[in-house]
Amino acid sequence: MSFLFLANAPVVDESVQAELSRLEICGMTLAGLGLLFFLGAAVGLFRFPDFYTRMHAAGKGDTLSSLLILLGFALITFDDFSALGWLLLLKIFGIVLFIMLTSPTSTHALMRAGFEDGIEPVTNNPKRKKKGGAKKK
Amino acid sequence: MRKLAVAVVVLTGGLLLYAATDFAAWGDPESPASDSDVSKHFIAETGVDTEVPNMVTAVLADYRGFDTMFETVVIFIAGIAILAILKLTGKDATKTPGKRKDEVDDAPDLIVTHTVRLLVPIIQLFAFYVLAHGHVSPGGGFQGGVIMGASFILVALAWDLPRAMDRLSVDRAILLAGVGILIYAGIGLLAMFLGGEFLDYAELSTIFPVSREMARYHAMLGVEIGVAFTVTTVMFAIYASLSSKGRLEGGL
Amino acid sequence: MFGEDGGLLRELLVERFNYCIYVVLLLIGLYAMIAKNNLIKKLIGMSIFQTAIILFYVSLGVKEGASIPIYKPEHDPHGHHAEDHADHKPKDANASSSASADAHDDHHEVQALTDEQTRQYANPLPHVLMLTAIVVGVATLGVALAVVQRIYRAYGTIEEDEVMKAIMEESQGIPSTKGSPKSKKGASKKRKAKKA
Amino acid sequence: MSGLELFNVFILVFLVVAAVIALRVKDLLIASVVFGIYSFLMCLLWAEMGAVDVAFTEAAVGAGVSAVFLIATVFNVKRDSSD
Repeated sequence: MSFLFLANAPVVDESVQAELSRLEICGMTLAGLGLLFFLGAAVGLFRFPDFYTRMHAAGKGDTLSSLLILLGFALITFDDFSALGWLLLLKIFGIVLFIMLTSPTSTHALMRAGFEDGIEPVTNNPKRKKKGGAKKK
Repeated sequence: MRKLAVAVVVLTGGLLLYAATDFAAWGDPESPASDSDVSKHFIAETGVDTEVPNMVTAVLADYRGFDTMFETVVIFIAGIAILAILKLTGKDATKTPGKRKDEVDDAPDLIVTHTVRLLVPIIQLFAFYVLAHGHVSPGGGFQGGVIMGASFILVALAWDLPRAMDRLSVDRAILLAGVGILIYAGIGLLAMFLGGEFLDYAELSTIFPVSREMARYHAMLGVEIGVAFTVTTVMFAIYASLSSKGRLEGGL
Repeated sequence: MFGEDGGLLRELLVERFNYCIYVVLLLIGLYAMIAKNNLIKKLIGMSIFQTAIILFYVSLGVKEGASIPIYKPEHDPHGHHAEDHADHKPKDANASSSASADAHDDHHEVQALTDEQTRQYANPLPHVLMLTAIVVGVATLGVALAVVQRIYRAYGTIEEDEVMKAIMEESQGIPSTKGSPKSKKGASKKRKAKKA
Repeated sequence: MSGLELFNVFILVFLVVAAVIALRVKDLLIASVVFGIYSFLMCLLWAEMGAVDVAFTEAAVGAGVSAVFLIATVFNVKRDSSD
């Protein structure tokens, strides 16, 4: 299984990467798109006014960008249609599935904890404003 | 106190940095640590002696098996110690502690519980995979055990502690931790009765129809299972005690 | 000390940056263990100290251009052996296993890795030592946290100076039998005041 | 300086930052979470150095279980710290 962990493999020569296959280009585009969404999530985390909108940015941006980057990796590693490539693809899809399940759940749990703690959302509705976000007690 | 701390830190830092200049250069293959006969021997001979491709597992469970056994004992002792420190006894145990103000008494969250219900079997399956596949990929008893214990902790976090304690009560956890060490020591003793030394797994080939190398391979798996038992149960016991102030009820 | 046209500094910061960071982390942990007043902060400092030492050990095991310490398929001395074994085993499993194994050994002439091949793998020994250290570390962290909770139950605080003061008061003026429940009550009162 | 070395240096610097933040914040819950981040960075660093087994253990233990232990304790004692 050591082929999965090429962390210390020597860096690829410049001369080798002469031409990118179509799959690799697709994968890199997806990964770049994921990075863009990460940037958006980070900006949102800093710029949004209250807890809920900030969590919204972090939760959605994180999930989508992780998925995009992982799918990009899957395409990049899957350029030779070998058995090992299929195995790797399967594992990456496992991770994608895991993130799709856990990331929204953790965002939801955090939001709920904040709501029960009585954090008030920023709103224009005067009726909501008076009542506040938490209805605990 | 702060001034004393700064003085000590500066002194130690100076000494360490002074020593750091004498270290071998970063990643030097000729450094004394990498070039010693011991390390070279492990890299060269592990595959011949044990048929295990992952050298770390082989060195952990076979060459340094005695060390690992007592590391497991240390974890077991930690589990017992936490119960001894935190568990309420005598007068305190009988009186029911009042609920604290900040204690969570809401119903468990629907979305979280459903996700956890979906994930826990996968996590436990993955723990078994990590445990069993530790010979050819990163993994082994410690990692698999921690992941397994984490799955129980996840149940306790998503619902509440009693729900997790239904699956694995703390008393049973400590019992199973002992069983893990018994598995480990038992394999060692079996090898001893078969004529070898303590934890000399190769001797097991006299009663099992495998070669000496494969005997070591399979005995390592048995030993890792013992480690996983102890680590799983002790991790959960520590969590259960810590999160409930030793009351083993209510809790986080 | 840091003279000689920055030679020493360069040596430390460029070639041994990992060691520098290990020293810095170790010092951060040490400082926290000595100077921090809060017991949980002390424990976090202890964990940082511990990981710094583990970082040091793992850094020692790194080799330039080396792979992780798991045999590549082409280097595994028993790489094909296992498959052959599986093929042959069903025929006569219990008849003469050791003899057949010996025969295989003759076939494949299992041999250790050469020096050239050995150089391609990172040093596994520090990894092994540190792997157990991590798990034992979390177990000891658990024990320490249990002690912290116990201290909190007894004194109602986890600040070091307040605990020391409570212990001093207990041992001096007030008789010990009365002292502990009194301090406990005071602590719980303080806690209630904070909550309200 | 190759890409991997740059990555290494980045993680090392972030490690020190995370350690300092974990020790400087007054809220112990934040300290626990930042300590989990520190552990995760450490795990990345070890995976990059080729110590995959150690990294795996640290990912399971440091970032997972020990952070939960710390948070469980913080939940049961008080949350704010004097320093």
